[in-house]
Amino acid sequence: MAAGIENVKDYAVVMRGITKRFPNVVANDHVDLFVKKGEIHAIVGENGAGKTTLMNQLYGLINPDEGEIYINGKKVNIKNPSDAIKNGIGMVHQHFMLVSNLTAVENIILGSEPRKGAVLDIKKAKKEVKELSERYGLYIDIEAKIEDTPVGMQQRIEILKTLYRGAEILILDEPTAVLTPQETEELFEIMRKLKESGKTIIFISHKLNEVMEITDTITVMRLGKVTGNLKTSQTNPKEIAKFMVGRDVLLRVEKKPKKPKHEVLRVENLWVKDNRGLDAVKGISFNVRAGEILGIAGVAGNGQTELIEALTGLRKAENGKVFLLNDEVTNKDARILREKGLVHIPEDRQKHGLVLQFPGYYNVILGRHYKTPFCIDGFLDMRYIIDYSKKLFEDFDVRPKDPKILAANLSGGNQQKVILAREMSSSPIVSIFAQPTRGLDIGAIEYIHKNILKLRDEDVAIILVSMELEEIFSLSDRIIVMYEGEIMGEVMPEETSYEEVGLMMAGSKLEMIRSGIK
Amino acid sequence: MKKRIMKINLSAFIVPVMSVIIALLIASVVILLIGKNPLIAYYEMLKGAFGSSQDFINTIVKTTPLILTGLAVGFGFRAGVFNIGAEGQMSMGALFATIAGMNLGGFPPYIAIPITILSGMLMGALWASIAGFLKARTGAHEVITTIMLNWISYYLGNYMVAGPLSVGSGTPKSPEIAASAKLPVIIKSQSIELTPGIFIAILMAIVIYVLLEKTSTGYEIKAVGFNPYAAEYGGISIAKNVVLAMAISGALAGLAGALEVMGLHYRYLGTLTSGKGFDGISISLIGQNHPIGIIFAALLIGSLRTGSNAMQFAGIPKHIVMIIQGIVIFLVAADRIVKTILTYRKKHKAGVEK
Amino acid sequence: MTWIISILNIFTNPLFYKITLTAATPFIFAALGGVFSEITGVVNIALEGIMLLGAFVSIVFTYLTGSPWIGVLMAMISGLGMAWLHAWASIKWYGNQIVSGTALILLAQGLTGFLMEPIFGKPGQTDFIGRIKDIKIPFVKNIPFVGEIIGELNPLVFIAIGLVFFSWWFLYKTTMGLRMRAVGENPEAADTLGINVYKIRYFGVLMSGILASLGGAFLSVGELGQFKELMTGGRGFIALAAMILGNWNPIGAFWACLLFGAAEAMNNQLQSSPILQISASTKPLFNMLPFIVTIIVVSGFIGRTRAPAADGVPYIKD
Amino acid sequence: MVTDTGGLGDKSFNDGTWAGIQMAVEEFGLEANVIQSYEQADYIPNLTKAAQEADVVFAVGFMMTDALFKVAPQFPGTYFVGIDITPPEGSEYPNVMTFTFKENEAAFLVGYVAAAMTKSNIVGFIGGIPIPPVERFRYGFEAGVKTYSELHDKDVQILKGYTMVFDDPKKGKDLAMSQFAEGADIIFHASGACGNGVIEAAKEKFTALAGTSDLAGLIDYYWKNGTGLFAMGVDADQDYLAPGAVLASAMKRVDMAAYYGVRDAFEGTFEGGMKVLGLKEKGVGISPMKYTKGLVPNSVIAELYYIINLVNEGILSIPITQEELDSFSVPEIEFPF
Ligand SMILES: Nc1ncnc2c1ncn2[C@@H]1O[C@H](COP(=O)(O)OP(=O)(O)OP(=O)(O)O)[C@@H](O)[C@H]1O
Ligand SMILES: Nc1ncnc2c1ncn2[C@@H]1O[C@H](COP(=O)(O)OP(=O)(O)OP(=O)(O)O)[C@@H](O)[C@H]1O
Ligand SMILES: [Mg+2]
Ligand SMILES: [Mg+2]
Repeated sequence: MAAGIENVKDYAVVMRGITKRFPNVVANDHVDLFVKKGEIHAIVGENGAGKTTLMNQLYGLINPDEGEIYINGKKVNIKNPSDAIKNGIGMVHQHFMLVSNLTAVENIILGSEPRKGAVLDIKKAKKEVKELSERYGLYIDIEAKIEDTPVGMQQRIEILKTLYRGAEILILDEPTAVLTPQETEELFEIMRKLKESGKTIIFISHKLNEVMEITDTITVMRLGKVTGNLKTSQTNPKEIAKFMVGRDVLLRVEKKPKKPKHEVLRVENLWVKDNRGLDAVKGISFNVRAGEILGIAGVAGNGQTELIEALTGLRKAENGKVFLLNDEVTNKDARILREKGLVHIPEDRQKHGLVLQFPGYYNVILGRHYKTPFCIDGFLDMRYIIDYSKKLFEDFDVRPKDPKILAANLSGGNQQKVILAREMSSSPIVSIFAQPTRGLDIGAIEYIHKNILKLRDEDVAIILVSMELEEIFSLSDRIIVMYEGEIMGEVMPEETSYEEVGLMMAGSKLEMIRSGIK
Repeated sequence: MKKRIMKINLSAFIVPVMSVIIALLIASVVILLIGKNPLIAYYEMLKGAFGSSQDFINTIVKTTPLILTGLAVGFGFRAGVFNIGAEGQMSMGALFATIAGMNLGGFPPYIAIPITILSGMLMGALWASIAGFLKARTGAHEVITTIMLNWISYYLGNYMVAGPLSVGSGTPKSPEIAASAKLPVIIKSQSIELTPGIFIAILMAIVIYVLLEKTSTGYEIKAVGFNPYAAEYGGISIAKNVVLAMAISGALAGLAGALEVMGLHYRYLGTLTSGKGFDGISISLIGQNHPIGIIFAALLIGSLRTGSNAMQFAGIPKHIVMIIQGIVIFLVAADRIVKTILTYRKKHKAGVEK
Repeated sequence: MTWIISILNIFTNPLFYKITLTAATPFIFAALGGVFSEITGVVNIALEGIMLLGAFVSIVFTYLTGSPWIGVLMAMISGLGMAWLHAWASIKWYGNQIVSGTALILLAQGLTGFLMEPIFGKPGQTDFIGRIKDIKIPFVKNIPFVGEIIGELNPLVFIAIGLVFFSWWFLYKTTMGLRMRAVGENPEAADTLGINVYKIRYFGVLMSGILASLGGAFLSVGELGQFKELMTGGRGFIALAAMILGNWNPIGAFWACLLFGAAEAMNNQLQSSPILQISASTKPLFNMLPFIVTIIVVSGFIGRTRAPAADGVPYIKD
Repeated sequence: MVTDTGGLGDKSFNDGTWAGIQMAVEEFGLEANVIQSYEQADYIPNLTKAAQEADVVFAVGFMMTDALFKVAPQFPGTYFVGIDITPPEGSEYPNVMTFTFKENEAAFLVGYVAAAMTKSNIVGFIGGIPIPPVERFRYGFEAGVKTYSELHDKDVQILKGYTMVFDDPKKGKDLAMSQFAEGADIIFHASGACGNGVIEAAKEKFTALAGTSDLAGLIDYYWKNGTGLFAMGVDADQDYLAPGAVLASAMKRVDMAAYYGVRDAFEGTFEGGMKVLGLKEKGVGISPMKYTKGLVPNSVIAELYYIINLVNEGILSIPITQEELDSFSVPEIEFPF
């Protein structure tokens, strides 16, 4: 650690003794960070360890209570993002900072617009952005509005935003959390290119294999403090995980052999349209049995979301049938499906999964709020609800354990646990998990994976939709792959490979792959 | 936990009270400028609002509809809809309560009164449901539709009393409602009468509180208001709850209209609402959308209004009260001016303790 | 049949379009004001109050100086003042924008009523103080149909139409406009790019004050030459609805205002039609026409409109 | 005096009553005070307050009818005067004197003038809310137009419209513009403050036509071209609001009524009951047409006086309801000149 102190000039970024206190927590406690010029530097740590907080201070979004920052050896005072931009710092935020009704190019130039007088010189802007995007291979549709742009492209737009401002130091806060493996690979290509052109990159991720693949050095944080400075070439995921969590972590879950039973859910020739009225699911059929995990792999935007919404009563199926224990439930509404034992851990936990302005105890009864024992003759039994939710918070290790806290004030991982607690405790028959571990730290992932397997062992039929191939492979008993609304093939995890599934995700049918035609 | 509740309530009171004090200070400058003595003016105002039993009754009579329109708007806010149409719903409620009340002469009060009340509530609910239905069905913004419905009810109401329903040669008014549909007078001082209307209003505040906090219906309405996506995911129908919320909101406004008819005017008049629906907006927000807070907010505005009439005897024009009311509400909007000072210390302390 | 003929008569009468324009003008000013404010994320329900004060102030200064244009200028300053109050409460102090707006309406109603006596020596309404003269456009005036519509109009009508296009250009073609739209949609994102969210919002709200006050000035010194208490008669709220109907876009709002103005003109023309045999007692019902038309349009044709995502949400930075 | 919600400054019955009271107060050396009402629900409290403080209480405006007859019996020692108020049928209150007006008689006169003066043979009527006083103005106006038309073989059409409000001048102006657009050249209004807009519309149109706005210019234009565009005022003498563009006003002398009220109370001759003031009592009438008299042919003026006489003598009765208007047939009037 002391290594850099004499020679701050070698470092693109030096943060020293950074302390930031929030009302309830010391988010950064005398944190030191040293990032060499031209390297890719990882910051890892559990949810809430203080990574984002640290970077927000580097970018001037919040100001430290104590500590100093040096950029390229010069002490700087970064009060706001403008200062950071002036110092050549660019940040891609954990939650994208894009204006959804503006176009890509408008988002990129916003705040540093080329102009003629007061007028926006949009021609020049487009030209500049095009050049920039070609130089780094960051291909985007510059005229498209963000709301019509897939996440992978949004990510590239975010990076272009920083490059457009001439950033030499790029902060990427969990950039891969929402990306598919392919997109992640593309991102890494770009990062390598940026590194070659001399840029410095700070990379935050919960995925240790990514950290191993792309970075040069690693800073590990835990509870607001730095617990380790590692050279990537001299460490391994197990060691990093231990620095992060303070104990040994299972990086791969133990899975009992499968014992699937009767068929629970059957989907026949299902057709679903997306928000724009285009066919998103095109005649899909499959089934799931009790005690089985069916993994659905696929690049985001290939109809998985629409499929799940149709299965859970949130979207109308245009055609086809869905059977639950041999009862037809096509286009039944969410309440009826829930009553029949279907539960759903939604993809977007804050939009669908929780009423953020409700306290925990209200959130854990969502969907069953009108039923005994929570509600008797239309009146909520508050005492019962609170006791019940306390127990649930205890059982599912939601932190803090107080169910009176608003859901909005829980961290992402704990929000996910609240949803999990609610859905798992309602004795499901079918359980649909959509991206259940997105953005969560390894400890939380471990916990959720264990619970999914526990459900399976309780003979629940499970559908798992995930973009993480690793997650799909380690949990699923069967895998189907979706591409442009169709199923490319069905495989057993032990009989296939990442390559094969990857090819299907890219649009090749299984028969074709196996028969050697690509 | 107990401590926290106390604190919250205290600060909820502090802001309006401070706002009133500041507003009175600012207004006193204005009063001085027209060469009057603000102390005398305020004394008259206070006396006018609470000085005698008659004044006090007047204040209560004025407060009653304000509680209900405040509840109406506040309930809408809790459900995520901005019901700017309480004015029209109140008017339609009054109109239909009148029509019912006119025709109930043959029935005893214990039948006539509830039916009249219910007709008012029902009509208010129906009128508001138009906006709720259009929002749920076509996505039409409720601010547009309720503003438009306000105007339609205005024209319809005035048309009715000038045309089909009009009686007498002088006044644009409907006939009186039947005696059995009038609310009984519980206190009478000369021609100033107090009816149980206020109790109905307070009762409704409690009913709304219970509905919102203790029932699954309230749970659903709030869930839809906060996050319609999550509500839908939880098997709660957005459309049904939007319509229901508008209907309940409208029923409250309609009740305000019905009570004005049954306890005060005994007939429909085109001008009967005179902005009370709009007052409901500020009252609900001063009362922090909380049914009990709304009662006090309504009392505040109600007493300012009664006081202002008396203040005219001290030669102060009625407009000064609108100015005072404007400043009070403005300061309640910008409540952080008061709150920041209070919470800044608290925050600081908490931060250090941790 | 007489109905069809008389409606056709109305549409072929150039004066119908002229009345449409003058009826729409106050809404146009105020709705543009609403757009400027809300596009940056601040709900401005105070339009009604700003208009009323604008109407009053422009008459006061016309009375004092004899020049209605000075009146208009002062009205704009008064609008700026009101808007500043709204901005101060809702941006600086994170106030509830709806409450602040309703407060300002009351304040405007109280102030204008209160100041009548001291300034004009009598309450209620002023005498005719004077108004802006209509302007004749030399050649246009002689074009048959068109000339009768726009050949001779109050200059404020032209200013209103000009401002529609200016606003569109400003919001969609300038850097400031881009920033305003960004701030109304995602203030955090704008903030991370070094844009001062507060300044932009102040600008939007202050502009809305200037614009809405012109709507008031149009009513008093533009159309009537006098002030009457509460003379805006709820037009600010209708403008608010027009802004939403127009999907928070200047051009959209313009069409919405024209629609409303046309429906109002239609109401007047139908009531005044010499060939329609309608008994006097049912004529009052025609006044509902603009409002019914609006409801039908919003629910039948327009449907869901989309507010700027951060509209009404104070931006709190810690 | 307690005003209705219109309040002082309405240039109508509130102002008129106040002026009458002032006149009496000065003459008899008394003191007067006014309470303006904020809304309908204020009437009872305000009248009660006033009764507690004053010897004579004025309730102004038909809106206060109910309130007045609720409060008055509580204060038998106080005199109440109701302006534009009709007592409930069959009631007797010895301490309440009410005044109403035969608006139809005043309107008849302006209707007669309008029909005489129109060149387009279309005249307009703009009402506020069609409440009885407004409608009485319309009945009289229509009858007046019809009478002149039949006596002089003119075919005059009447456009009728309502603003449905009393306090929105812009609405009045827009409606007037529509009537002008449909060919009317004289518009009579009974629409409170909306009428300001009607008058402004006439002024604007006439000014545009004549190319000048001053009185002399307008009159010159009329003489030269034989046409003009006019409004007709209501309640008070509104001719001065736009000299030359307001042809005449149908007046309602609330000030006289208020004056009588105070005088009777002061002199101890106060008598409860309803007083209906018409042409005969000089409670209503046509304005002296200070600016436009020169435009109206002498013959028309003479006929007007003859008609007033007929009304005063009870020979001519002017419709006061829709039914009377529908069955109104123009009497054979032989002018002696
Ligand atoms: N604005 C805030 N107010 C209060 N506490 C905050 C705020 N922002 C962050 N915190 C707290 O500071 C701590 C650090 O949060 P931070 O977001 O930096 O974690 P992180 O390491 O980025 O976690 P993750 O991996 O989940 O992104 C957390 O305990 C969080 O609850
Ligand atoms: N305004 C606030 N006031 C108090 N606490 C806050 C506030 N905003 C955030 N927090 C705290 O911040 C945390 C949530 O922040 P954040 O979503 O960054 O958590 P996280 O650990 O980073 O979760 P994620 O898994 O989504 O990355 C919670 O612990 C919450 O208590
Ligand atoms: Mg986080
Ligand atoms: Mg983070």
